[in-house]
Amino acid sequence: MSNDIAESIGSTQLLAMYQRMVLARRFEETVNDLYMQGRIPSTLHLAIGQEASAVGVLSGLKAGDTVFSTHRPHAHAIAHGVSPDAMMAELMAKATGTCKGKGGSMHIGDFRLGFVPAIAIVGGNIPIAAGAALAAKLKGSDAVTVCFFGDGAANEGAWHEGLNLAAIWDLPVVFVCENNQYAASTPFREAFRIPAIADRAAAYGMPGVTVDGNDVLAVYAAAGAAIARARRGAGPTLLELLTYRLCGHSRSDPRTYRTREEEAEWQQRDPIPAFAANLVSHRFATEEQLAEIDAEVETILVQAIAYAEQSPGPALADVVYGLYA
Amino acid sequence: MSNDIAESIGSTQLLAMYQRMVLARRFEETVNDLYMQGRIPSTLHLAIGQEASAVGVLSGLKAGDTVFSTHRPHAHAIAHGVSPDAMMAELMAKATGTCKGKGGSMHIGDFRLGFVPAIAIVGGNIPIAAGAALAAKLKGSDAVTVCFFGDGAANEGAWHEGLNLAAIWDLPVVFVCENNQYAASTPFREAFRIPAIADRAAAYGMPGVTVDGNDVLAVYAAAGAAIARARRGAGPTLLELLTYRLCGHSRSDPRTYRTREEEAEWQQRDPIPAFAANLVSHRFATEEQLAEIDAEVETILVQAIAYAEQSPGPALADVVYGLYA
Amino acid sequence: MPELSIAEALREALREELHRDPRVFLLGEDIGVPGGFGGAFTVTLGLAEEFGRDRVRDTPISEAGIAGVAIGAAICGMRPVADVQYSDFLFNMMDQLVNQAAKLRYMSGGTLTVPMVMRAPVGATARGAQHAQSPEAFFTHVPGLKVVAPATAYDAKGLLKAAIRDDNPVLVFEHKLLYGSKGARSEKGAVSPRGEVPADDYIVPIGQGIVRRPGTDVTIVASLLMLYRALQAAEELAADGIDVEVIDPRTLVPLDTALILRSVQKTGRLVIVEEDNLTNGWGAEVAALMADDAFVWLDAPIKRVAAPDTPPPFAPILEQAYVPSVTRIVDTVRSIL
Amino acid sequence: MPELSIAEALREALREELHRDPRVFLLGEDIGVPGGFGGAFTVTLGLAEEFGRDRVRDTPISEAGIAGVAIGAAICGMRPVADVQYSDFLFNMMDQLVNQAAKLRYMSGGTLTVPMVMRAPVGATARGAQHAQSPEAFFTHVPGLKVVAPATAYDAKGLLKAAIRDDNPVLVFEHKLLYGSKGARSEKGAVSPRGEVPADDYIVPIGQGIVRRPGTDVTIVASLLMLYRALQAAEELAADGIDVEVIDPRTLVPLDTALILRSVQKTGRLVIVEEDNLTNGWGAEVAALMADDAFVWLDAPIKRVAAPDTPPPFAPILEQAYVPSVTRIVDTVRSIL
Ligand SMILES: Cc1ncc(C[n+]2csc(CCOP(=O)(O)OP(=O)(O)O)c2C)c(N)n1
Ligand SMILES: Cc1ncc(C[n+]2csc(CCOP(=O)(O)OP(=O)(O)O)c2C)c(N)n1
Ligand SMILES: [Mg+2]
Ligand SMILES: [Mg+2]
Repeated sequence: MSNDIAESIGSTQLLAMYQRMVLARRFEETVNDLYMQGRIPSTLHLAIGQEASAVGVLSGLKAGDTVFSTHRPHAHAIAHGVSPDAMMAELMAKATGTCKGKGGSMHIGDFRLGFVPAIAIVGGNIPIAAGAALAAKLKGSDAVTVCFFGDGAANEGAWHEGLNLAAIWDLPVVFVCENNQYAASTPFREAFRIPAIADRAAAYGMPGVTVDGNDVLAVYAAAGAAIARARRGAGPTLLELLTYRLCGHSRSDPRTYRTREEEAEWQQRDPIPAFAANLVSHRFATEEQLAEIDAEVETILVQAIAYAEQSPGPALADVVYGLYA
Repeated sequence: MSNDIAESIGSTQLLAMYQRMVLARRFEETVNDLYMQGRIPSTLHLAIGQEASAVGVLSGLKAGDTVFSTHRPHAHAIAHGVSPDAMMAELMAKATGTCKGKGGSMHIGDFRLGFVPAIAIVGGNIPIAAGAALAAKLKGSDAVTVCFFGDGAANEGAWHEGLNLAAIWDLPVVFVCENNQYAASTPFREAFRIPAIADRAAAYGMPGVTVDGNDVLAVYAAAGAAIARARRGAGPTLLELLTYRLCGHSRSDPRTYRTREEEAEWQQRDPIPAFAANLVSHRFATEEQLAEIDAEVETILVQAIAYAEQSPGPALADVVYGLYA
Repeated sequence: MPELSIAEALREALREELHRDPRVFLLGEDIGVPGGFGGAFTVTLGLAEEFGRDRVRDTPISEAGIAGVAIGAAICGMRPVADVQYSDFLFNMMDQLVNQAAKLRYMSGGTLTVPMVMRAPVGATARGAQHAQSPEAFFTHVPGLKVVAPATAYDAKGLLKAAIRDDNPVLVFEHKLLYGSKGARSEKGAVSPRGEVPADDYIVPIGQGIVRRPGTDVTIVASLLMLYRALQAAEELAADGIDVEVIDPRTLVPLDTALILRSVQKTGRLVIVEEDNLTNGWGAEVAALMADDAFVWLDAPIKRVAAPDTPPPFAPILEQAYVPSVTRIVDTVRSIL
Repeated sequence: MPELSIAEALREALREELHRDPRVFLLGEDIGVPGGFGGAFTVTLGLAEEFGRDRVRDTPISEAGIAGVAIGAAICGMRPVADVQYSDFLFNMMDQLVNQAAKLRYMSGGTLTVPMVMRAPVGATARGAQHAQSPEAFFTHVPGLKVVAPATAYDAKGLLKAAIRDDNPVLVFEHKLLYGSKGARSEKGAVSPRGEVPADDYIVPIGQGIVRRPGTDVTIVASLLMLYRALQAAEELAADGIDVEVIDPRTLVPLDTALILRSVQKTGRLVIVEEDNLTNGWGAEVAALMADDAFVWLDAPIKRVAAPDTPPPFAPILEQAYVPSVTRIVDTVRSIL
């Protein structure tokens, strides 16, 4: 752990970051259980193992900033402070969900917090994020837009168009590639002929940075620099976070396209125990404090499930409601 | 003029190249006149000033290769040996045209010669060219695909997707960017934050080369290397040819978005007189030989006009014919 | 009141809205370059000089980017008006329009709005297969979008203003032969209606059709260029004592179904004219609606006049055979009398 | 004869065509990765192992690229079969399909052919707005494409083979709830018909509909999942002595208009059921055709049963209200008796 960064963040926020990481992890493990029990319908794309990237990036934002996510949005939403109650309700298709039950897992969001309902068309969020950043610029605000996407998204046409527009207009946006080595079953090396996605930034005249996406402080630092750059009007950054999902692509994925050895290697790099150990060894927190947070997270989840289960489902008439403004 | 290249090409082909350049130029000047006289309908995108790139690239192909063009296809087609008669007939909307009058200026082509009817959706030809190259590869042939596009096309999503596919599959295709400094009225520097489009090749792990597109021999050499690379199975190249259209974007363009000084500068770099002077000064040709070619070109054009004008128009019933195979 | 062409009326609408509302801005290819075209059809000419290139923003050739930027800016409080050089290029931004612009509000549980406008010129003008389509029907099938198609200068200004003020994504289809382009930009077959356009602020509400010519024998529904052909056909038929009612829907989504229904109740006969391919055009929807709602009043088969099911051909002679003509409309009306 | 699911029947068609014709190859996202999924719905499972990864070719997430590559390979003599994970992503390749694949032959004066197949799963399965559409109607409006929609295992194999051998671009729409997915991949509400499928070579000709249930009182036209709901509705109505004829068009372009017309001539009543949004669905075209051709035989208004004009909602309870149900079909039929 780079102690300088940790010092600059300070115990209170470090613990808040730890809390969000654990909450994201446990939220997803919990919804996975609920899914297996048939209490959540549809499918789920979990980000287990990728919490450091979500929390590291989003901890550097401030009110008024805008966040774009993907088909794998739970960790982003938790990291950004979206209500676990409303998220759980959405997953359970309740009227009290973040999208009133109209969105589901792939469209989780809370626009009051600047978290745009997640966009599940791979790459589709990229030019929209550029547009959000343009709005800030045109309004003369210093708001920053952060846009998450996976390695797979970087081969979509919309990605190319969006990055170029952001570059030529110096838009205040940070493009965050969570390179978890696979797009569904497709290995990164089969879809790219280059060693790092950040290398593509040069094609737009934009800085590109690759960092260890499982080191929450490294992420925080790199994202912080990119966010600051955007906020001061110096333009966009392409930030590549190397990470790994410690779970299947979606609910029906037996993960037979990758080796158990590879998974075990990455399991060793699980960002949460690593962060916990470092917090303790560098005395930013005690074991007891962390245990307390862990316990608190369980309470939040029990509450979220209760909230969601007690919530009413949408009324049938809601089908045709909420389309046009 | 790099004498080595010229030597390796030899007088006969050098003169053939000169002929194609002059024919392309005079063909376009002629159709422009016909257009002004109302003898050609629709609109025209002329490539006057860009002949060195068309001829330099296409002189390096062999039978069985495939060519993709754009909304500005006349020079490419002439350079590839498409019949001026059939081209003129197409422009005049005759049944004997390259597309039987169904295509028009923007879709000129002759697939029997491997020249795919030009695709006028900017960037739309790129992934299709990758597919043509994939066909060659799957068939085990050594055919090469050449795909032309303008600077503006490099900001289309399809461009990005097509280049990446060609790169990861080592496809035998040469992507030729005719960077004529403008996309319609939009200056290159407003649409890109990078000095050269060839720099984008690195984003795909593909070689990128920028050359003087008005020097037909430099083009020939660079394209030849890229074609050879493709033919031996080593994969695609992004070739950027710096050039300039010495005419408007289309018929109704007053060119007020650029300065007369800039135009004058480029006029001085007109590829045809430069090539002619060099051919003579290096004794690959005599003034008389060139004059003979110039005269021959006029005959070809007179003949093309006559052919086109004497050709019948399409029958009304043709509207519904030729859609499904 | 000044007489304006449609291009001028559109420009006036943009200018007034840019003045009125700082959230409004324009974006598109070649719309504001100094010394440039003012868009492919001059609609934005002079606006960059007046409002600056930040608010009249040239883009690279990146249609998905243009649409995406419009969506993102719209949800974050701006009112973008995007210019598509030819409506054929809408297909390059189709995901952004169909999956994003139209759905973001609904799928977020109504928690955001997407107030954006996409202006797109339609119509065949001897440009061949990729620059001549009239793709309105691809968008009438997309819930969440609104679709307007102004055929007069008055409507052009009023509908564009209404579109800009609407809190939903609105596609404005404009016809190349109605703009009133002049000189080097003029096109064969142009109709270029000029009309009185109030210099002050007004809107034409989205969703209201209009009877362009009252009649009692047959109802014709037609928009854009086809409206003028239908009116001409009505004149020819009037000479034979056939009294045609011509309806301009002006808005295709939401469609003024009530207006069409009232007309068909009166005439008992319906002909729909559209410039695009017959199969699954928006005319099919009008026919389907009336084959249900107006069934008891119908005295004759519902007829559609449309382009045949092929791409637009280049040759002017073929294009003329392709785009519905006055003669075809007249003959079709006669066939159901 | 072996009984197969639709996924198995499609796989058999692909396998046989890959064997038969060296020009055939498959491409798409996640279709051949070793240890992978065999496409989102297992259709290509095992084929990469059998035919190699050159002919069962995984692509990056690049839909325009996939379509473009298919087109380019097709015009140069190959027979690509592309896999679209969800039909919602067809919008990402719309320019390639509408402006290129469908038009290249016509605009070149018929000098080339584009023999390619695009397979795309449709249908709502609680995935929300961007993974649940049934976008057939966007493509029935594109001259130059053919559109098929097999609802049985027999048709799936036969139509896919016909599509691969066709010299034109063919879109094959498959329904997620008809594949026969099992285990972790099974979905609530799946119908998963199994059926006898000849182990040897046969095709189902493109353009031929079929009467799935003969009847005399009302004609229902329905495809894919809606076919099964229509058949169930017919059973319910039969209990009340109402004799419904159910037609499965199987091909939407070219549509077997004659078959539908003959049926309506007999029954005088027509109901069209489709899963997608009402406005400008392909059902509108069927209605419009019959409101013209069958006018004199019609005894009642033509009715359409379709999804309301909104994006697909996520909540299963809303989705059930959204997708046409057996009850809605029954009620609609009763309303015109
Ligand atoms: C345009 C589009 N194509 C395909 C898909 C189907 N799909 C959903 S997630 C996914 C893989 C995405 O990979 P990546 O971008 O690396 O993100 P990750 O899933 O690894 O987080 C695919 C192919 C989609 N949703 N959108
Ligand atoms: C997808 C698409 N967008 C826009 C256009 C309209 N258009 C035709 S040519 C052109 C400029 C192209 O510039 P460039 O690629 O540099 O080629 P050049 O015209 O300079 O040869 C534009 C914008 C188009 N044909 N296709
Ligand atoms: Mg990934
Ligand atoms: Mg250019």
